[in-house]
Amino acid sequence: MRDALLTVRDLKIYYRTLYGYVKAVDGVAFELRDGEVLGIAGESGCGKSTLGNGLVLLKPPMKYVGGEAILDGKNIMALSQKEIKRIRYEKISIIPQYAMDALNPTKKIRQIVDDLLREHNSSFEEKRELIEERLAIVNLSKKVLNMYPIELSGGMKQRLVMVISTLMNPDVLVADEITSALDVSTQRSVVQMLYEMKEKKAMKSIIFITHDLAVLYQIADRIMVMYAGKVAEIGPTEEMVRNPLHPYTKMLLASLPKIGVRFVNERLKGIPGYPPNLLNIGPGCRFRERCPKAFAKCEQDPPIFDLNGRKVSCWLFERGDER
Amino acid sequence: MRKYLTKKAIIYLITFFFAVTIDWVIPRFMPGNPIHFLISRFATLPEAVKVIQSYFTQAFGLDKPLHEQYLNFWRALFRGDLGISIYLYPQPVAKVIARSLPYTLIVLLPAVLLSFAVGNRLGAFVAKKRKLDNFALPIFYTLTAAPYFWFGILLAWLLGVVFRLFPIAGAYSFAMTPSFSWRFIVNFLYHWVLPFSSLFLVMLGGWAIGMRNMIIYELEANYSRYLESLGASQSLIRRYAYRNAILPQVTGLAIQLGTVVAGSLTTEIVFSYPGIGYILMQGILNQDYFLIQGCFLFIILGVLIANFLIDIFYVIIDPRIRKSYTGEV
Amino acid sequence: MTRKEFAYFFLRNKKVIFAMCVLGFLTFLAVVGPYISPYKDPLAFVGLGYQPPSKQHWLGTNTFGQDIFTQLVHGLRTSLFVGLVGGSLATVIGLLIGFVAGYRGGWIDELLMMFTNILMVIPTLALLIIIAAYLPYRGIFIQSLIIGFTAWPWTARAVRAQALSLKTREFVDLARITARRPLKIIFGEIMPNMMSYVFMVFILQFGGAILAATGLDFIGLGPTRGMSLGIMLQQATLWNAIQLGMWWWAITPGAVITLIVATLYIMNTGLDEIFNPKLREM
Amino acid sequence: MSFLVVQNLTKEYPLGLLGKEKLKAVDDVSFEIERSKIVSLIGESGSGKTTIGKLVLRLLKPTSGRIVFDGKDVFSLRKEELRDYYRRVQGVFQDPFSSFNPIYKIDRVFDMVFEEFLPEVKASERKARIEQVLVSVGLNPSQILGKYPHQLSGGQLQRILIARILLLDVELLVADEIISMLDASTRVDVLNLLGDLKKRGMSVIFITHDLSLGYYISDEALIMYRGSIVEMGDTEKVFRNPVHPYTRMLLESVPEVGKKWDLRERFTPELIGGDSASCKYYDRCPIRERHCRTAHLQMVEVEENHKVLCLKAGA
Repeated sequence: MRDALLTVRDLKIYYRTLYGYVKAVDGVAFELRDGEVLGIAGESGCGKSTLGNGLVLLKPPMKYVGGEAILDGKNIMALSQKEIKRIRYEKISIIPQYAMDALNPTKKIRQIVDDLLREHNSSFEEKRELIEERLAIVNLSKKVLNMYPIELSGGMKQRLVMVISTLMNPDVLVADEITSALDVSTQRSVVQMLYEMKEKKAMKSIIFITHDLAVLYQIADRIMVMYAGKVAEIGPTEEMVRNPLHPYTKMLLASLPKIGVRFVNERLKGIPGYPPNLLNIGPGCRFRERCPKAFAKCEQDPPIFDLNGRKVSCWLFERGDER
Repeated sequence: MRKYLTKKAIIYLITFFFAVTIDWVIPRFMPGNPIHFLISRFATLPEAVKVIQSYFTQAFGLDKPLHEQYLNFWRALFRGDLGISIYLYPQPVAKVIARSLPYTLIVLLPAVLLSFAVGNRLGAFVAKKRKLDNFALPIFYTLTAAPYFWFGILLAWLLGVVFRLFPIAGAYSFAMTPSFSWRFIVNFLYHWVLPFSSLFLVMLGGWAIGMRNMIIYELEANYSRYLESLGASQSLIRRYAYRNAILPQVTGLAIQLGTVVAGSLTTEIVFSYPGIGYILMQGILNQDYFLIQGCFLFIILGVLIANFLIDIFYVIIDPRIRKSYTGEV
Repeated sequence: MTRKEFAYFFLRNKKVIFAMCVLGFLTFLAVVGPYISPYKDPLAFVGLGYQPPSKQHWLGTNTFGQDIFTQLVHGLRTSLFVGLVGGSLATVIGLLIGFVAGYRGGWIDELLMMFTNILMVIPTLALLIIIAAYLPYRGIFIQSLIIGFTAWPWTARAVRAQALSLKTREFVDLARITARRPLKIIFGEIMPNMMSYVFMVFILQFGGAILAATGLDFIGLGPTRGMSLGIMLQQATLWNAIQLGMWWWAITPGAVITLIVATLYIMNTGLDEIFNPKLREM
Repeated sequence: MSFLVVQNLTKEYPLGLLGKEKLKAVDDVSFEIERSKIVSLIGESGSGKTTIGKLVLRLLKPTSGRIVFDGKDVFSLRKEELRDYYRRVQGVFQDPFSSFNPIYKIDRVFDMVFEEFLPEVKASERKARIEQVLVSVGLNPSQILGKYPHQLSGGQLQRILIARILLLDVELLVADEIISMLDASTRVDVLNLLGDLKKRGMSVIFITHDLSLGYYISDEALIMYRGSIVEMGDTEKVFRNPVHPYTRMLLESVPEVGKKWDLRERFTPELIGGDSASCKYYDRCPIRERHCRTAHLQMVEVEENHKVLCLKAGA
């Protein structure tokens, strides 16, 4: 079992609002192993982006409430400004959801890269070959370096950000919804490029965040399904897809349209009801209103049960296997 | 990029044409036809009646058909002949204005440039901490809200009358004659301080507030967040944000120019500083319409040229315009 | 942003509350002032000249022995009037031209915007000087009109940007496929969304109009009859008030103008914070 | 006879300063729609599918071509004829939150329908009908009515817009990416609603970029690329036996649970070149030949109710 690069225990990140706390990430625990791609899936509002961004950059209105995230032996949630600056980019980096709009419009690409690298006492010259090599992977010509962001298409800017974010070969790379805004054809090429960069050691392991389980199936080694700020289930991709445990994962997989399934012959079923409002939310399993198998015990918070490596947070699995 | 500038140039030419037309139209078509009113009133003064009478008809060319009057007006304009000043008869208006132009520029230009530089730095600095922001903002608001000339009066009273630090009238003391001697220059600067600082402070407030809002906006932008996510220092992030926040301030400078010029004119009156504002005031008091119209044209011309220079400067510093012509008119 | 939320933030925003109090007091002063002042006519010679503020003359007298407080309250009334009329006129014109340019688009937009940019570049004061200089009789209503007609350009630009963004919103398309007549769409769907923005623009125009009027009055092109804060300043400068130490004649009117305009700006920022949360968290 | 016929529809937008260059958003598109059929318009961004939807709803004017509804050209309809057209042809848009005017309660979309189309219906009757249609789309009227748009979820808002359609006896619904903003769990239920509408005799133009959704719900599919239809026909045939290289490439890039991509092999379809060639897919096409650049293209019938715009299709 490869050792864990990043260990997260009972992490709590809330949003401060005028009406109280929105418990976006409420006691999440998982491990990211060396060289692994961990997919985080879940509907909008389940806390996956808050978790991803929270690990890298915690800014108001996000508030670190509790728990820890151990990277390189240190809890990166509680580090001083100076220390966290060193960790960011060198140890943990991010390809943000807003990647197409993440480059300063009034600076040449070369200038942005140079300024960024100087912040970590490196420079554009020092990493020139690496940059050119990585640009080739993402199918961008060297000429891009002398251009301004405004001269590039959205897709090109995103691929450029993929290169820039991994120039320091971070241990952990957070990829936050990098495929959602893309067309089908570019989606596959971006996933393939990310895979190739990992093969070429641009980063050790990846946290790949998306709502699209089908994309996760292609690239993730393990998948963590989140629901309403908590972990529902974590497990290897193949097993998760063939034999989902948590009722929510089951229903989510069942609701995915696939080429080959047609309305006329087989009617897919969605999940009735709506995710709960996380403002000052109380105890108990947060899926209980929508869960067909909910019973009395679900009123209390379900712990995360460990079934030989597969983790599931549901009272049905209190005694090892499903009741 | 060239397209952007030519389009701007066309706009300014049309604006100048529009302004000159207003300048020509207003005296002729205002209610109560002020020209006849003028002629009848001056006609009563026995000595000057003949000269002014013929001068007016000739100047306004009232006998000729309208379109001809209009063309003459333009021809005279290109010859630089803005007519003869009544108040400083027989000096031509163009000469009177030319003599007072340097005084206006000596106060106006440094005030605009310095207040722009200092104001923006201050605005960016204040946006750093909330405590600073709450303290400095009301001051900036008061500064930018104050009428230019009133702030001049306030400074003249405080620094001139109460503390007697600076003279509060004229560009140099009466005993002096303008020359490049050291003594004259010191005296000149001594008189220059109050008009300059009143303009400088009022403008400063405006730039500071503008920058404070702009930089908050830029610091919230995605590229700032991305830099911070990759461990960039606050100074780098602020440098980028400041660079982008200054751009709209430059366009703001172009738009503000009109009010800024107006402000300097009124401030000159407070200090009886012999610039264009002062002679414009004299023109109004003495109903010297030619002088008024001359000043009007000079001000418009000045503002248009300044605007065009700022546009050129803006294209140089903002690559977004240079790289793809999407600039709004 | 429901009404309830708006009220919630409105009542907690220090800037807006402060502004409302100050403006309320000044309007009260303008309305009641002339009645509570012992002297009725601002131009009447009611005492000895050069008197500093005292019990009889709350703000002292000027060179001619006219009561400064009476002049101030009458002047305040004029300035608020010009601000209101000039400001609302500029806002209405800017709203119309900006909206038509934004909503219609095409060559109309091109033409109107060119016209707006031309007027924007010309210094309004210079324009006002030319117009006012030739007006034989100048009342404060006429002054408000000419200020209103020359101050609308930047409102038009702001409103045009708003109209452009609202026009493409899908609820406008939904209204169009419900066979709503264009006028109903404009006033039923688009305009209400702009009201909060237009009110904020009006506040700035109100302040701008007062400053413009004061400028005009100061260079001698103010109303030929009646009293305004600008005229007080003009006379104070003409008669060397500060050289003779009469600060109460030269400083107070300007201070009142600055107070009005500064409060309006502060209110505008407060409203901006309410409507656009990014600034609120600053 | 199909009740909506689109003939050689073209829509161009001027580009650049003086609008010399032209962007062909929709380029000579023709298709027909029969009663109670769901036709899906599938294409990536910039393929012109949304523009066609807006043209059918008369929100845009075409540069050339006609849309014939019930024998009449839609763009020649005036006042009362247009009102009648909108009584029978309606639309639902992509962003539920932008489809509701934020300062009014959601009830207003219903009131507008009654005011414009059914003024004769009395107030009491209106409330009953509104509650009835809300229930039929799976919503609880008491939780919905009287609320502001930002107090409801995307899924609820989209269902309200579909309920609004049910107040009228709409024959053709243009659904433009109506589920792309919804979560997986509510997405399928809204799709099923469209299926139910079809059963009640309504036709639907389902506009989407997601092939599996198009496959799931539609009877016929039109694959669009940069303004033109490159492949059209019965959904089963188009998806089971794709002929046009673009359709094939799309089907290969759709991620599917249970079907793994080979990530080792490079996949770089994206090099958008100029469209000087007569076949727009020329610069990305793996099976292109020289004459594809110049020869004139038209639809080739590959099999019954399955046509392709490709010179090599016939071979």
